[in-house]
Amino acid sequence: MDGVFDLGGKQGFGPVDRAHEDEPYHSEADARAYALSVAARGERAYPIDWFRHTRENMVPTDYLTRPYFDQWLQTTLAMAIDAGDISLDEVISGKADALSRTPDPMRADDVRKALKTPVNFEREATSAPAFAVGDTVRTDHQGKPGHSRLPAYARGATGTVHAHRGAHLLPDAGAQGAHVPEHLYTVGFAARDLFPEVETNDTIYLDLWESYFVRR
Amino acid sequence: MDGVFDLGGKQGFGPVDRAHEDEPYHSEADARAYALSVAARGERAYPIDWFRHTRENMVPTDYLTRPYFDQWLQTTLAMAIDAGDISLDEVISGKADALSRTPDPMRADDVRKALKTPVNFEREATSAPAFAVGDTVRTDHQGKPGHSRLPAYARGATGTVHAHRGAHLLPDAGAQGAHVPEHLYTVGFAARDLFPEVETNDTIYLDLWESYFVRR
Amino acid sequence: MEPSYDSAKVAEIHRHLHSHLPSEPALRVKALESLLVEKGLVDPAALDAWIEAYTEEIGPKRGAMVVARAWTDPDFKARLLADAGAAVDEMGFAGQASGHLQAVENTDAVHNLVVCTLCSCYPFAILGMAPPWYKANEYRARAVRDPRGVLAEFGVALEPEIAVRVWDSTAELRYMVVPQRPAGTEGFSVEALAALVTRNAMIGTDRDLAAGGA
Amino acid sequence: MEPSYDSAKVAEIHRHLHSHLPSEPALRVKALESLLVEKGLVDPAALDAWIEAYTEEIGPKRGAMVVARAWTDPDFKARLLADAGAAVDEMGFAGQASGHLQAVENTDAVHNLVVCTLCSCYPFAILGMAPPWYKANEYRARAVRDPRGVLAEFGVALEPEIAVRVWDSTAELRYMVVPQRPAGTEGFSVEALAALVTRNAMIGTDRDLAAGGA
Repeated sequence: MDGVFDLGGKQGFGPVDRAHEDEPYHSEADARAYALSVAARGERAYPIDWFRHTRENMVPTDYLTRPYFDQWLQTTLAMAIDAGDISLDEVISGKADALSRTPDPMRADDVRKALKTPVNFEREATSAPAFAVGDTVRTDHQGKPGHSRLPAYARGATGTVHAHRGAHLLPDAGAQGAHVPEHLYTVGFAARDLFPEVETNDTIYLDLWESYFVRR
Repeated sequence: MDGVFDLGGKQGFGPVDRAHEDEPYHSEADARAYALSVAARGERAYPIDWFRHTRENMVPTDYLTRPYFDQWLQTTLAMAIDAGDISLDEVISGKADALSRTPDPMRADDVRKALKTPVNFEREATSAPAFAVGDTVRTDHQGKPGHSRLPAYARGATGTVHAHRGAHLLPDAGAQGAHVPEHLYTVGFAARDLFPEVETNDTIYLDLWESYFVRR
Repeated sequence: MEPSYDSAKVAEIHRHLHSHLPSEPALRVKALESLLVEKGLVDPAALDAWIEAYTEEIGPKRGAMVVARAWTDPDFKARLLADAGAAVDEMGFAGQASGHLQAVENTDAVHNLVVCTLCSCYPFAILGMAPPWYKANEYRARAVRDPRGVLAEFGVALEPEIAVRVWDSTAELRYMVVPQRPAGTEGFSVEALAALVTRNAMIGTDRDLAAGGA
Repeated sequence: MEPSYDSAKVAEIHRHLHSHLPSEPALRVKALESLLVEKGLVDPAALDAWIEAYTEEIGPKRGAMVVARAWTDPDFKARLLADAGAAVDEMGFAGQASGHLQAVENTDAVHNLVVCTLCSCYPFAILGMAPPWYKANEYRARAVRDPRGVLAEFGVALEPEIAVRVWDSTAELRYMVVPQRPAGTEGFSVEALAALVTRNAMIGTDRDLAAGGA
């Protein structure tokens, strides 16, 4: 999917604003929005890739202007409405339909457990890796129709495999509810091969799945 | 330049809103913003490409949210400040410095003349055209550092020359104050070669300058 | 004075304007009008001339006259399709953005749609002010990627066999669509025919014109 | 119930939410909290647990402890650079987004900078909540294209000979930078060293740590 969320390399943005950088939350509303978003997502069937893709489908100007956790909260809400866990009417009216209470939210103990439990996205490979460290690879010149993780700035670009990370769940499939392991590589691109005005020898590293490359 | 203004093919945008479609201006403010913008630009040294590029350099969220002619007006103002025709202090304070009045604005007669006078951007070619009608051409996979007219959705793409339009002023140079004629072609691209989900046989035509293509 | 041609400089000016100008468009334009007039950068009479031109004189009726003449005068149609800028000049309609006009013709097998994805280029001299939707993010983003979806929203249901040609005007070339003459209009005068031609048909978001008028 | 996995459907839901929810963030979150609690989708005690975890327990002090240990324990450093997820687990810091952690080391010749251009992926378990600038459009847009310009805004003036490596975390791999140990800290305790490590140094927007503390 191509959209305004794909911000890497986009020009016209001004200085970085460092306000509130030393507080975990920059406002009480920010903290509540974060907590609501993660508590409502909890153990439910809202996979991370579907969460990211649902956020990508937000009204573009909302994506670029609304506070970060406010966007998370709206995204969680959109997923809950989509899955039928709450209705749009309930959200608009602000009144829960008493006949349809959701029985089993995440509890404080579940939170404490989640906070100590890293999620593992590596899976057993179902094929041999097509590329090895040191190989030259070229990315596809276009994006994918749905959720995907090849930023526009690195399309049609040539880089070098820096590391093979084993097979990881492909986000493109995850955003469609499927679990598909695919080889994941960290690829280094010369910055001057990505951006026409660059004159340094700097390198940009991206973690990219095998299907994002053109077979040579 | 890569920026939010390059909207072609970006996803996540909703239905087209047809409000006010049958009125020349959708509000009095809209009409005044238009007129102020073109009247202040007038005969002055604000070339069209510099105008477009100055608009592209607007705060990205302003670009996506502010009314169209309001953007023109802000762009004209930014060009006037840049050229020293008015100062930022004057704009912020709302008070003109009496000592620096600009003597010669566009008059109503100039407007009536401009409204009957098409501008010609064709110039004598300084080289033979590299491509002919029917040729297969491939566009550069990246944009240019400054103002340019190869949209992101058509980069690294292969198309067919539909027409050679002669040599026209290159916008990339125009936005830097230079007048450089370059061969201009209308190129047809199969929609399915531009966007991964397309299944139709539709064609997208773009007017592209010779330097936007990779020599094969 | 001369522009700097410095992107970073104008970007910074824009950030200042973003912070300091009134956010509300009507307040903003009012404040700037007073200032620009006081400064001598604009003449109030010129403002009125610009607004009136596109309110009273220049508008899609011009394009409709061009189309109606093309329907009734095969020689003119040939000239229009070969060099639309010269053809509209012939009719006295030369003006803003008509210098490199291209006319593209709908047929039973082809539908044309015009957009400008990089800004909002439009043939002002023959169609007047562009409708707000033409300048909107939604149309600019979607017309090239999902032209049939956009057309459906405008009530144009295209059969799959009809090829869509989208013209994204990235140069100073501007495009107008010559729609098909509706059946049942044999013997209509040029004026009566022109009354059937909608502005949207000349952009391509309308297709089947009605003999009874739009 | 199950997600539809239908992009167009969630996009339409977002448009409804855009139109119907209060625009002001504080009002919006208040309205939604009441509703989600009433509906039984969230437990108020779980909300408090989430907020407190990142206020009290989890934060950049964890990452600083990891860095300080790496400075003083060569075996740990080797394990950290080989498998940072396992190394932080060893210290009891495994948690959100630490499963595929990668540690990248600054040297005299190399400076590392971390960004996520597609969303805002961040190693929560060892750095806590990401600072607002890390999630902002400006940083996401500019860190890959103009890393030296961004670093200069953070007060890091890099000589041209120092190579910049930007890590754009597009997968579930998360990155932390291991900054260089400052001179003059020989004999410092691990705790004293950890107090010198800034959060920004572990993202890469800080480079030269001071022996006297940040």
